[in-house]
Amino acid sequence: MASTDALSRFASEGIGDADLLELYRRMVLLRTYDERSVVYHRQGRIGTYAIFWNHEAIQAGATFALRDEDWIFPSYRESAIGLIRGMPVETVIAWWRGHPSGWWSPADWNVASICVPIATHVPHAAGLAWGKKLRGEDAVAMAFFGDGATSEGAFHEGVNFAAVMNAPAVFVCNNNQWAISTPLEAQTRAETLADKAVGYGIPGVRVDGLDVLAVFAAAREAVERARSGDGPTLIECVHYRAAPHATADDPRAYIDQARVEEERANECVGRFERTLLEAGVLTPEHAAAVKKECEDLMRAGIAAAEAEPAPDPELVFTHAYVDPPGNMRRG
Amino acid sequence: MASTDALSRFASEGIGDADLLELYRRMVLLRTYDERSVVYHRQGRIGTYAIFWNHEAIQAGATFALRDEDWIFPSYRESAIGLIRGMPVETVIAWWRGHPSGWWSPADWNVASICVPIATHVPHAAGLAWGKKLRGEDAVAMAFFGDGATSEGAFHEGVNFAAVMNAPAVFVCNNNQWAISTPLEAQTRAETLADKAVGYGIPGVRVDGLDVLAVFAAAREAVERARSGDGPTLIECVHYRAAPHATADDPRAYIDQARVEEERANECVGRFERTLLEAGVLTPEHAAAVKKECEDLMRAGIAAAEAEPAPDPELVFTHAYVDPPGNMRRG
Amino acid sequence: MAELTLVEAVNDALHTELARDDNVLVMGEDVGRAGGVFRATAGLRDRFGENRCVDTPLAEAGMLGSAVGLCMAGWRPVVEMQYDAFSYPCLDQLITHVGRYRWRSGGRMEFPLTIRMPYGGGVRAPELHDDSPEAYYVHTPGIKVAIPSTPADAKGLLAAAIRDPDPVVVFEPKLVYRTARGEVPEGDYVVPLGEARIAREGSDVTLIAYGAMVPVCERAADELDVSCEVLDLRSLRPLDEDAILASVAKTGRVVIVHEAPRTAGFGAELAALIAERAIFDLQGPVLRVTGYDVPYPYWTIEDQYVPSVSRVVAAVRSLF
Amino acid sequence: MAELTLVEAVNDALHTELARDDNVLVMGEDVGRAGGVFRATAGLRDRFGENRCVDTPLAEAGMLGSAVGLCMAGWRPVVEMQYDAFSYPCLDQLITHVGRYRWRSGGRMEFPLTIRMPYGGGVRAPELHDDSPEAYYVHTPGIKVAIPSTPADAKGLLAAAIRDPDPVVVFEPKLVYRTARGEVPEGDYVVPLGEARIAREGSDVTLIAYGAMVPVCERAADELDVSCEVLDLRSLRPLDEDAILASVAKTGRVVIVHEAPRTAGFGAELAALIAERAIFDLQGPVLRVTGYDVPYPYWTIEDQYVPSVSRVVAAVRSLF
Ligand SMILES: Cc1ncc(C[n+]2csc(CCOP(=O)(O)OP(=O)(O)O)c2C)c(N)n1
Ligand SMILES: Cc1ncc(C[n+]2csc(CCOP(=O)(O)OP(=O)(O)O)c2C)c(N)n1
Ligand SMILES: [Mg+2]
Ligand SMILES: [Mg+2]
Repeated sequence: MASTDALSRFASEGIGDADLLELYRRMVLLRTYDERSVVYHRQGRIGTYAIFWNHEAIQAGATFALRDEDWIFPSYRESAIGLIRGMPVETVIAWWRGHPSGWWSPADWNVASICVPIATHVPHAAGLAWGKKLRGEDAVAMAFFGDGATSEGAFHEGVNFAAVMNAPAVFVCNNNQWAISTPLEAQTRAETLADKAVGYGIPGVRVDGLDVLAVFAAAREAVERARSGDGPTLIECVHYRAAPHATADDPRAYIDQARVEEERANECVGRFERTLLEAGVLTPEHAAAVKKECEDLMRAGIAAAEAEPAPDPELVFTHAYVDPPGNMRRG
Repeated sequence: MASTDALSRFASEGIGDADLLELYRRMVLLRTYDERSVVYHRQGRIGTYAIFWNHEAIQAGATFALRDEDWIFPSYRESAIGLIRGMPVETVIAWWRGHPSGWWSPADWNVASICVPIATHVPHAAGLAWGKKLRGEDAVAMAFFGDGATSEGAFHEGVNFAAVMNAPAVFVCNNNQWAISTPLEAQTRAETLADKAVGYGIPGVRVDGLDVLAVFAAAREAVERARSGDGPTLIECVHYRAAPHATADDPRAYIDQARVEEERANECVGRFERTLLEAGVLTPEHAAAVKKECEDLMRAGIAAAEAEPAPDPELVFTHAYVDPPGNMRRG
Repeated sequence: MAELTLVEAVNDALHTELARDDNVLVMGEDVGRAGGVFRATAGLRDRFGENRCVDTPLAEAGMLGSAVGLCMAGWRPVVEMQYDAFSYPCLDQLITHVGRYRWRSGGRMEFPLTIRMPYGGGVRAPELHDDSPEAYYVHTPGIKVAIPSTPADAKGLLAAAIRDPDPVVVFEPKLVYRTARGEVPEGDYVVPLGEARIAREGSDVTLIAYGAMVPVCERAADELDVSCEVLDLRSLRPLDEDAILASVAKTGRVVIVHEAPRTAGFGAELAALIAERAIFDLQGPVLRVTGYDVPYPYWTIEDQYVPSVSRVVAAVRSLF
Repeated sequence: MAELTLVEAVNDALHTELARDDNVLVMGEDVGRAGGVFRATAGLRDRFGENRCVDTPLAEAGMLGSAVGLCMAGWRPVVEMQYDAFSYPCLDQLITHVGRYRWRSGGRMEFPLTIRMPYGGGVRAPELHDDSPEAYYVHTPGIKVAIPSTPADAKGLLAAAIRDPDPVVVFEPKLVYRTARGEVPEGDYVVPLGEARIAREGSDVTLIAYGAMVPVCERAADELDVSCEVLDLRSLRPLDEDAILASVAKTGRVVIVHEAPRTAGFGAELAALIAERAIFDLQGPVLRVTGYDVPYPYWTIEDQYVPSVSRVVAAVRSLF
């Protein structure tokens, strides 16, 4: 299979086994986070949760091309992407529990806040990238958003800004072909979403969103382009949403379950695992150890999140302003 | 020169001399409107005015492909485009005089209101076209906007809507390469604005905006495509702004006047006139008669506009609601 | 009469109005195939076809902007914004076009479009699923605004909005979408815009509210020993000023309650109306119990933000 | 001290603040090459370079959204919206992000951005060049709002806004951009946010206004035989409640004046404040003289819409 060739190619480029195992660990970490979260939701331990099952190759693959000084701009679909930077599991769980301890400072992790309103963080990534460049700082901004997000004006204005400012930004479109219940063909008439790059005069590439190495390769090229001053890239990661939009959603009303089953059979973590096992990079023992480690992290994480004291009601007011107006508390 | 060949080609397609002379008349009418308006402004007889000098080939050429049941969505740059449909000169002049008699009903002329906020009329055209199609009515919507407008989210959302709905819409971009003082290269990184069509999965074409027959040919093809159910087209009409943005603007601060002089030397009305004279379609006498007719129209128009009685202050309230809330007049 | 929840009543109104008038068309994100994330549009696509209940691209300004064009083509679009805070991208179209286009046409074209959206907090959701944006809408000329608090009004006000010749925005209190149940007239049923409802008669103090704050005021009234009149505005524009002034004339004391941030919220308009037209009826200050001028908080502490029965009770007590 | 027009004072403030702090950056449509359509940014590009005074693409949401990102990169962006009504496309970014991002960061990131725009009517312009959108902005949590009426305050409030650690929106009264002239301190000059200015002392009635309505109130005061106190708010959030309450306590009569539509305009908030905190000081109704709840009219009759001296005079007379 293609991926084993890919492995040797990467090896020749200095991406060694250690890197591949780290990439594998990150995928397993995200997968574990997601699967456990669905359980926690069912148990009433977190609120409504946006499932990212089978999106791990995109999230882990694209960010694997980044350095720590680079910035990540996630949507709700990438809520746990901070884990890749070492953000504590309990922080992300707390966010989904609506607990203040779930709100981090973007500056602490170079990971922007989880963006809930679709596509509105795209101009933030453009501005951050442009602003870093103006300062002569070497940092790239990578924004994640969905196929539906490409219909929003904010996507258009943000990508155009980055292109015009020649900002070091990478725009990663998670094309899972559904926006809740709206299929891609009701979202755009374009052949591909990568096509949209043409209108901004930037490169657009299309990769298999379930092939973590393909995503990584595309991201690495885009990040290098950005870093070397050649501006933004749009990367379309194509796959198919194989889970509900969120815990509140029942896709049986609109998605053909047979197709979903196919997709699940070819899910991205198992696929990468098989490649690594086949190539002898990963052993079953190591795989088991990684999974155990991630499960332990989750167990510790939910415990820590649940151990958080009830939030101080005063927090309603604390962070609104540096220098609050006198009447802020009047209600 | 190419245009004479164009004439014979058109002739073979049934676009006869009468049509060409009507097209010429429309260009002269628009040109006369514009040149007189600048004078009227200097004389304090109208307010600030958005000059469209040398945009006549785009406006007359594109709309020449329309039937009366088709709709036109102008920006302020196409303020006088209704004249082509027989709208009285005094109506348009009154608009620039801030007089209520300048506000027409879009339904009377199938010409939407002059759109002042950039690009926000693009979704209106998409909706009108889509709505007509849903009713099984045969009407095309043609929207005009500038190069700067393509940076707005409203442009993006509107064109995407039209494309997804397969609406019979034609989007005419007047690329005069300036948005007030902002040059095209500060607006987009795209090779061409026609490229933006790719991202919407619709055809994009690029024509010389000073060649009225080229604009007409492109518009005719786009209108036929729309009418036959094949959806929208984006037409980029390329030229160069050879006049101030508006009467209030002094472009010497930012535009190279030498370039402007070149452009003025090659202005579109004279160019078409020469072609028609050369081809023997137009005689100097006829040309003079057309100009005289248009000047008379303008003279009558400004007179009629100035003869309008001062508006009834009651008009502050009259048209806000069909069924006004009781407190509307309280202030 | 059927007993329905508030969201079922909304769905009933849409079925009734689409059946009644072929020009009515529902559009929005996920309104078709899924029947709406709250099921408010359930069954419409199957019954009326994909052209009368349209899943649009994910673009709120595009939705409202194309609805303006649909009006020009003779349609009466009913546009769903999926949540309160996700309506903000459409404010530009609302302010620059929806509220002005009839004026622009010299009064000769109508724009009978309806915008409807779930609004308000208390639902334990991630941020931006809890906003109360009514002030942005009601401050905009050319727009009418209605907010039901009961299933019957949810049906009747939405029907009135859809039949109204002017643009109307209907805010539906999502907190009580499924918990507010009540008798709803079947078939044609309209509650005229601009008529407040006396949810409870009283003589000592007037509680003015709308949407999900009406039941809060009713519960406060239960707890209080003074006689509370609870006024459910139902419509913010047109506003039933007579009902407000009559109640204030009777009680001389007023507490206004809404979820939205306090500064320049609609409660300010109500207090201003009373300060201008009923000043000599007042026996005490005009009080407001509202959301605070801060971002809507983390949901574990949202109950500190949303006006509670106890805050309303305390405000009333402070008047005696 | 130099005698400057209001727009020259704005330009002076920008020159001063860009020179003072390398992190300050001006961006907007036509602010660079052209120096702004009102010349408010004239000379900045030549003096500070194209990276400190940036001509952006024509996209207001993109401008404000990238300004949020610029803050994350350590900049203090000053974003010009070319006109009041052309700021509406940025409301989504304002409400969902600018007002909330510091909260979202647990208070650990600052968003010290400034939005400035010319606002208001009376300038004989085509539609949408005349709006007074302050209520949309001041209703939004996390945002501060300032509105100068004199050249000195135009400089001092803009400087305060740029130095403020929170997002501030400054509305500049374009009607008096070139007609309001006055002494403006040279160099560093800050007028703190939240301090109203008593434009004229008086004892019988308080006229509360801001921006271009302050001179209207002053002219009304000239015409009136009663002693008018004219309060120029200068800042809507933070609001100088003490100054308002002190003046009302002194006069017992209030007329509030603004150009924006009446319903849920900022005048409603002022009236509500007084009705809540100063009810027993009042000797008459709290009156508002405002724009009407209709689209801003054709400019030939705009003087019927914008509050006039005679409307203010009539309102005051009605209180005696
Ligand atoms: C501005 C805005 N409008 C609507 C929503 C409601 N909403 C949440 S997720 C979603 C679909 C997003 O689809 P897509 O962009 O493809 O991302 P995906 O969920 O598939 O990852 C919608 C409409 C929102 N969050 N923000
Ligand atoms: C939303 C909005 N923002 C800003 C403006 C102010 N403005 C008027 S014309 C103009 C430039 C438009 O350039 P372009 O789209 O190229 O059209 P052109 O004027 O060249 O025909 C601007 C920024 C506006 N009218 N609307
Ligand atoms: Mg998707
Ligand atoms: Mg242009």
